[in-house]
Amino acid sequence: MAGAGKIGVFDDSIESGEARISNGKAPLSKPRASQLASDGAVPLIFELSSHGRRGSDLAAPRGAVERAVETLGADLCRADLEAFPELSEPQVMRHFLRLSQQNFAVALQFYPLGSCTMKYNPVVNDELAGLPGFAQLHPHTPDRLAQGALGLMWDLESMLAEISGMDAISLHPAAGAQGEFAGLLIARAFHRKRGENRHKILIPDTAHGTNPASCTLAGFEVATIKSSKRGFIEASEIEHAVGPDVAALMVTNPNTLGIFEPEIQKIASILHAKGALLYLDGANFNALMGVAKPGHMGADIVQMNLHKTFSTPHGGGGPGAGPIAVKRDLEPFLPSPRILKHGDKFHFDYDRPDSIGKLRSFYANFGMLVRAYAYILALGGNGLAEASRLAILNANYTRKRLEDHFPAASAEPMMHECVLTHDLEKRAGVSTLEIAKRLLDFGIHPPTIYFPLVVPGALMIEPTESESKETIDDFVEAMERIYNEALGDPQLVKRAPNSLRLSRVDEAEAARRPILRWLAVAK
Amino acid sequence: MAGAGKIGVFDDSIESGEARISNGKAPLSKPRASQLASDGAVPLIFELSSHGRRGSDLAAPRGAVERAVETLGADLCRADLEAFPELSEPQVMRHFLRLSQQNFAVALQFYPLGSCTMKYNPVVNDELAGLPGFAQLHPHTPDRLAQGALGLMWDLESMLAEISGMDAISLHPAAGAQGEFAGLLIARAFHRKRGENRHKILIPDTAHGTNPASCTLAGFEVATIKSSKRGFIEASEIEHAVGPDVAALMVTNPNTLGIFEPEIQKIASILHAKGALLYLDGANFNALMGVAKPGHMGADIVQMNLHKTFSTPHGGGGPGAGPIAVKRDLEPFLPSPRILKHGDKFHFDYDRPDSIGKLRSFYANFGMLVRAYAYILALGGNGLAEASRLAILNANYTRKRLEDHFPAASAEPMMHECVLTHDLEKRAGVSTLEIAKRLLDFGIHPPTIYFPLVVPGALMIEPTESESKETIDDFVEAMERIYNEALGDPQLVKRAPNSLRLSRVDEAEAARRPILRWLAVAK
Amino acid sequence: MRFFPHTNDDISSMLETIGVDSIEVLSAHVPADLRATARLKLAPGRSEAEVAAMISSLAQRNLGADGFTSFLGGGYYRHYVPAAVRAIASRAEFATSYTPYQAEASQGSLQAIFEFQTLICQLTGLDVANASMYDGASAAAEAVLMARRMNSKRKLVAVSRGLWPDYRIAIRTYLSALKGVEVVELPFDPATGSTDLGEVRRIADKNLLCVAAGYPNAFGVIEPLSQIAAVTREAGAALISATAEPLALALLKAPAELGVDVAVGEGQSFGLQLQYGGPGVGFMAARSAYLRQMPGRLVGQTRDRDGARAFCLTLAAREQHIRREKATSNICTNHSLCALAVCAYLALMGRQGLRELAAHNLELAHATALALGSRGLRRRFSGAFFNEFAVAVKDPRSALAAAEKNRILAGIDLGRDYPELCGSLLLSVTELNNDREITALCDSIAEAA
Amino acid sequence: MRFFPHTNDDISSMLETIGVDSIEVLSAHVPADLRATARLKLAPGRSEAEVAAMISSLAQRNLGADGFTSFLGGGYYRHYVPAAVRAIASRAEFATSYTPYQAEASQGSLQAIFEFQTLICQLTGLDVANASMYDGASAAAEAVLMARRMNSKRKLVAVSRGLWPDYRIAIRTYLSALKGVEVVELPFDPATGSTDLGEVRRIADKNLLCVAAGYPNAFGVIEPLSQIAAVTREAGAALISATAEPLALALLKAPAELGVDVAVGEGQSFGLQLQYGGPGVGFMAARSAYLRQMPGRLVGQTRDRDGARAFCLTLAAREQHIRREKATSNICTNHSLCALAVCAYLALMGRQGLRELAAHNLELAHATALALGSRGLRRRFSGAFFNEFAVAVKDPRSALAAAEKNRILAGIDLGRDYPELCGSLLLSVTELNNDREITALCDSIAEAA
Ligand SMILES: Cc1ncc(COP(=O)(O)O)c(C=O)c1O
Ligand SMILES: Cc1ncc(COP(=O)(O)O)c(C=O)c1O
Repeated sequence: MAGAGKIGVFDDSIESGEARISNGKAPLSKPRASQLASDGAVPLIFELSSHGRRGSDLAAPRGAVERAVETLGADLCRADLEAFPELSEPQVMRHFLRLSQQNFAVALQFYPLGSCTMKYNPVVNDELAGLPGFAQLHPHTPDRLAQGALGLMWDLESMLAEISGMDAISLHPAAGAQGEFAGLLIARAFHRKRGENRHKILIPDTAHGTNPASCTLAGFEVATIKSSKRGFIEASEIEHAVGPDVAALMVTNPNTLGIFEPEIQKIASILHAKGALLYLDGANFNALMGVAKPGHMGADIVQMNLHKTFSTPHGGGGPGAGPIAVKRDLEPFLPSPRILKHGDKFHFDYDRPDSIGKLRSFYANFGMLVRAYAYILALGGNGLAEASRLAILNANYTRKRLEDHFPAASAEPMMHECVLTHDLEKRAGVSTLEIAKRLLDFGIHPPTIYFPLVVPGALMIEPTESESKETIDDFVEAMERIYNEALGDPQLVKRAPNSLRLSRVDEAEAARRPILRWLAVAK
Repeated sequence: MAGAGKIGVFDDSIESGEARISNGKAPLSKPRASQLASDGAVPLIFELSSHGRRGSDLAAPRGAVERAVETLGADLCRADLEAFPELSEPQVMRHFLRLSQQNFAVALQFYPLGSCTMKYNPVVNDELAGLPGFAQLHPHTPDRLAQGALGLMWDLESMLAEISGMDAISLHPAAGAQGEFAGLLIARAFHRKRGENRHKILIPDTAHGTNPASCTLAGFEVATIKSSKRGFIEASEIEHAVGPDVAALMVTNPNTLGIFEPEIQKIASILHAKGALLYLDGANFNALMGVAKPGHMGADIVQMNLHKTFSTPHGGGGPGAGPIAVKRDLEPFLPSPRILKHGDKFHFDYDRPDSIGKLRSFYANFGMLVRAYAYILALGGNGLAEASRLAILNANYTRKRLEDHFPAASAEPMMHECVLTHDLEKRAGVSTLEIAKRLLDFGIHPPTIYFPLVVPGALMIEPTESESKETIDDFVEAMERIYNEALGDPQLVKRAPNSLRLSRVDEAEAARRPILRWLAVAK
Repeated sequence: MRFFPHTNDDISSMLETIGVDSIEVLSAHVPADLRATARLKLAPGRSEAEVAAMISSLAQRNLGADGFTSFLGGGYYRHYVPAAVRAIASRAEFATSYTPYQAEASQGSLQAIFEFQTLICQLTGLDVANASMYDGASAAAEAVLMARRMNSKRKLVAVSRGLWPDYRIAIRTYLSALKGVEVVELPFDPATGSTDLGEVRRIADKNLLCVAAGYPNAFGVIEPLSQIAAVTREAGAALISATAEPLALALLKAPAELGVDVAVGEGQSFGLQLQYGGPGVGFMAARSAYLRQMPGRLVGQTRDRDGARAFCLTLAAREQHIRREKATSNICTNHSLCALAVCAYLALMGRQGLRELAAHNLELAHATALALGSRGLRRRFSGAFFNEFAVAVKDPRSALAAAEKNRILAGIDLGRDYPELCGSLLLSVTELNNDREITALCDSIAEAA
Repeated sequence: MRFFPHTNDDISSMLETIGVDSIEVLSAHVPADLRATARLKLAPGRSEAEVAAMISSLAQRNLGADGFTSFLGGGYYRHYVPAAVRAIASRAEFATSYTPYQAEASQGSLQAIFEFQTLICQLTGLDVANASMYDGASAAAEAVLMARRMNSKRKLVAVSRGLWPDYRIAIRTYLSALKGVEVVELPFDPATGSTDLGEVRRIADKNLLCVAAGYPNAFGVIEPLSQIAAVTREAGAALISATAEPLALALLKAPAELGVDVAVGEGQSFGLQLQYGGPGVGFMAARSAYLRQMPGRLVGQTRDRDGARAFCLTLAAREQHIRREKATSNICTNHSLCALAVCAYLALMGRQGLRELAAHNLELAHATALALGSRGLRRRFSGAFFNEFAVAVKDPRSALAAAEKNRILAGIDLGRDYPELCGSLLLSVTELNNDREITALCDSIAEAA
């Protein structure tokens, strides 16, 4: 129940055993784990546990546990699942439903988290992924009996190839970062195959953290390329930086400033001329559909984040899917297996001698693929292009409306997101973090902050095409109001959030004295 | 998002066009329909509407509307669906999801609404009712092709017969009140068939409002029976009241005070001896399973509310289902059709010359029947009896724990619910309604209040078996705290709720100047 | 048992607090003979997996819309239900709350119903709509009762024979106990399929309480309501329209425009699954004069103490829990969640979408009628129709059987409920049917005929 | 398009504000040749009904668990998923949020993950668990990388051949780019099916970084981890256990008890559908010494400014968005929602239920092994097993084909991945199998063999 405030609530200070005074009202006499607290505080499942409760009834014959222990022998067996939760089903449901209401989410709130493409997730896609023919399909099912799933994936690969302008796709990677890793291993294998030992990857200073981290994992050294003052990479810089030790340039386009790399084609030519590859991080694909294809830009390798552009829900942090797309000459190195079509039949092909191998079990995060496929079918070619057009419109409108208070970090045109900055730190000692927290009071999830690193106090705003003009107008008004508050009443901003169940969470304390699991308190 | 308070929120005073000052913070400059308000205020779909938006794409060929109008002729057709909402799908989802968080519900809150049996509703039952074989089954499907559905209903009828101790069941009525109506028409038809014209129904003063209302609808006069001071009907009273004009006594057992009618069998004998029937309102069946069967009490007619005892979700007010159970000699009068079994095949039998007819389309609220059936299968005979046992335990525990502050309305034993009263009106001028509103601040849905009418300031509490001891203890503590608040700080109670998005809603104003629909405001 | 949170320790300590030894003591006052015979002879409890398996196997013994091509209508209509409607209606906050007595804690349900009431007013053109009835048939019966409360001296209720059989029976059943009211059936014009206007005129006098007719009616025919209204208005009687396929209202003139006083109907078409006939949802709208005689709940807009817009149940003085035997109706639990689903469906379809969907239905149905015509099978009635119509066939049974062999449910044999219409099939064609199915249908029937 | 809220008026007025004539102008700086060739040659958009029909028909072209009886395991296990788990994991608030960077607005996800971390610690007996990995195989690979960070001078990674092929390949792939690390495979004892202890001893020296073994392993055999641990401890190497069927941990000794340093595995068994292999969820737990080398996210408990308990992401200094090329891992998006589903599943199963379920699985699997034995089909290995085991058959292909004719998927031909094990089938038996199915399975295989 939203809107529940702090008056008359049950106290939630179970763990400390100390009664806490909430808003001047007397706390309960004996603090305990309550599933009622009107302010939304939720005890841990362990605190709700009581010995002998159960949330499941099983058809297991009586005495099965004792017999099992006898079968295996006591020295293989544990005595108990000590301190494991014991709740009834109604309590479990209430627990998680109450917890759910403690989240902001794009289905309910504006969530312009830059670089994350928090667009609308059609619920029908979840339903379709849950069809028994998919949900109950075992990964070891013979290909013959999984033609629908194989066909769907084959079709999705073709669509992604068309969208990206690339030649071959593997749906294998579990997320964008795993796609990057796969892509970099492919680059490595490619050069190796040609007898070259290139150990360096060029990465612009605006890159997402996963890019350098993936390079390390793939055994490369990272050489950072400084973006120009205008916010993009200059071909001259690359010309200069590419040597025979450079395996690839890894670039996000549009980059994390929201800027389309204007010299990308020239850069690709330079790289190719020097035997290096162009890796394009496709996490920002939401700007590109119907606008420009990475394949045409000269990209050799692209990973695509289906949980961004292709609308699979973000799940509080995942799961996603990060298909990898390559040009023809890199195809042999794709993860194994690949899906092949013979006549109208599909099968997995494991005969891939040059493949980099596998990064995970089985083929792919199939459940997410069904959703992305449904999304592409629903929008079609025209709809995908329209999505990018409207995403670009929304970002540019936001940028324009906010320019007086929060100017863009670069004067360049921006695409589907805009990176803004501000002078409030200087003028009022109010930080970007505090602005972000204050946005929560307006019911808005903050943008990505302090990223890209090259922009001081960055606010990276990606409204996506799913949001209405009205919502953006509201957001603009909130931002303007915060700007004025920061000047007039900075404490209001600095102590934000003021209206959620929790006040500012002490992250420093969490790191200083890590408590990473619940532990039973001696009673 | 729960816990959102009132600071920094968007203003919601759209309709008045006037900016409202919320908690001392400046409102937005131009109030408008915002889907962001952090306090949970939600504009109407009509206010979110904008011309040309759509939330559905249809395969309808272009120009279909114009052609349809031409086909039918303009004078049969309307020009438009003026002022009908125009929203995109993301907006519709956000609208209803945000609205949902404005509700208390038993899945999330303690909801001891007396007489309503707000027990846990297993989600699996909703899933099962949604299976394509049920959800997409058309009511005109030939019996031959609907054997699963017919078999399920036949089985459910047998189970309800066993549970109630009655001989024959019809699942036809849509809710308890329609079941009452059906039952009374059956009583009427029964007497008619025997050539008797009995036009009176005896109803105790504790009866639920639907009882007398159903009597009127069924053409009967209501004669009210006064309950004894102890809170039940005395056989002597009935002896006295039953004349040749009395068709039946309509009694709820346990009655609405939670008291098992101790003389019910004697009363049944008296009625039967005088040619009258015993109608038992089975809305309180949650007390009876494994404890006593209405059929054995002498009941001739019983309606059972599947949305109470048998756990079909209440849906914010419905739908429910109100099967009607009768003794053998009343069977011919049941609604038509009935389900018959021949060999292992089921069919609808329409050859029911004495039937009272139909009260609704088709046979029954089948979707609810699937849920009730799943519930009965899950609990089994032992589980149903345990449900009643624990419901009785919870109610008696609640009564006992509260007795010092909120004494029971009667000294008699109570079953699955307890009716309490209090002296706060007298001692502090605090009403039952105000206590109820204050409970909301504790995250608790109030009990039924001011019912039964015979108890001044009644609080009718039905915890159901789904609630834990801990939850009841929390409830007790909240009630005690409110009691003390009422004496110490009565304004705190009288101005409640203090912590929800809305303060006390002005119901008098709603009735004085009814606004029952949205109307477009001239722009 | 997984639904019960009580541990043995909980039970002991609770019993101790109460001061009894066992739970049985708490019901020991129930007569011993009743207790002794109360054991439930039902199978023991089952795991969720077992229950799911049992019920799934029953579901598989029916024919969902999947297995067969269907042209069944007759009061319940096959339409695509967007997933968003299900997602919304299955929100636990909506599904597991009850009647919103406590307004402050029920704004979600209340506002949705306020929106539903508005949508029904918009579709019908009438002034006020209630929060829902059980279904179309009981709503029709309640409408007649309401008309009677408005005009209790009149005795004659005229029900068009072109109303669905279930609606006519429900009206008769609801009225069966009321003294002095007579229900007569208005015949339909055998050529057009609409209510016989001459007959309406014939019975229209000071004794006429109301006329109830379908819009479209049970044969899919669009009744010329304005002509009936002219007669009822003249006679001072009420005109009640009943609509089982409210999608038609997206294209057809609103009942109010045609002179209807009370419009009722079934909302199932708007986002509710077929579910073998229930739960659907009844709607009822009326001119404002009827407001205080309306059955059922009404949600009104008001303010909280601080002036914020709020919604609450209102005008409860009409209802059973206040008025008891003098209430306008006995309805208590209604079909709120279904009304909420309808609201979500209509919000998604929207102003343009709903009209396009209606037009698409009409176009498909008319194409079907044409295709049957070209195979020599003629429409039974000449009246204008929306997405449902009757076709004359020699032997309906063998036509149905032939179609069933091709896995087609070709329609309803009208002769079952209308002996005078034996030799007619009632077909409903919706957006769930495509050209291929329509051709297959026509071929199957034509072959058999 | 139904997902786009923009009206034409909105677009015009937004363009006017921006000061451009058309949306195209906003991307006009993109090189013209790229724009000219960017058109997407895909079919036009479709209604929801069309998409649903297309995808449903693809789903029907697979074999869900419904149609067939299945004994497939091999890393992914068939278990009943309670409806409550689905209902919880599909809550829009959980499903449509992202990584909980803003703690105040993400307490729901954060607390659930904190509970998940605790449950994984309880199951494994280890001190600290992370917020999730992609899956079991990548978690195993990351565990080896973590072991290396702890002890970067050692070069030899020993992977039991009794680990699932995908796990072994993933480890090799993850390590393929790292200089100076050698991966060797530890053979299994052909009699018991568990890792060859002699071989472990043989390679155990100062160069040994870690040993990774399955628990149970890819043949269903319960590895004698404590014996391996004795060797690794002595050698100063780490022992990594990998568990693809974590249900076994409800009965078996916790890895930590046996001396395991890092326990990883696949959580799919705990409430996630099979989904043709993903998404599942990887888990990773370790001794506290590993804390600062853990990959992935960690949720910690803290307080808000007013002292109320709160949760937040913590120790982010390990992660890519802070440490970039020096991060412990490149993982960003993980499998949070799956971890939440696991948490809900385990909360429902509970302390007793999970053990009973495990015992039931074991009992069924052992009964199957016995029944096969009584038909002359012997287990391939003698090692103790939980719910999966290998059986020796003459011709696995014809055994599988015979079973398939009876609509049974009898298992996995081990010879495909282990040439040395040709003539063996791997069978997994769970609570979704019943006695009747087991008999049918045994009959089918015995007949063919
Ligand atoms: C630009 C960019 N690259 C890569 C990634 C990594 O993708 P994932 O989180 O799916 O691993 C992200 C998103 O997090 C991103 O924004
Ligand atoms: C005692 C009693 N009788 C009858 C009813 C009427 O049942 P329904 O609301 O299903 O029409 C109720 C509940 O509302 C009730 O509590």
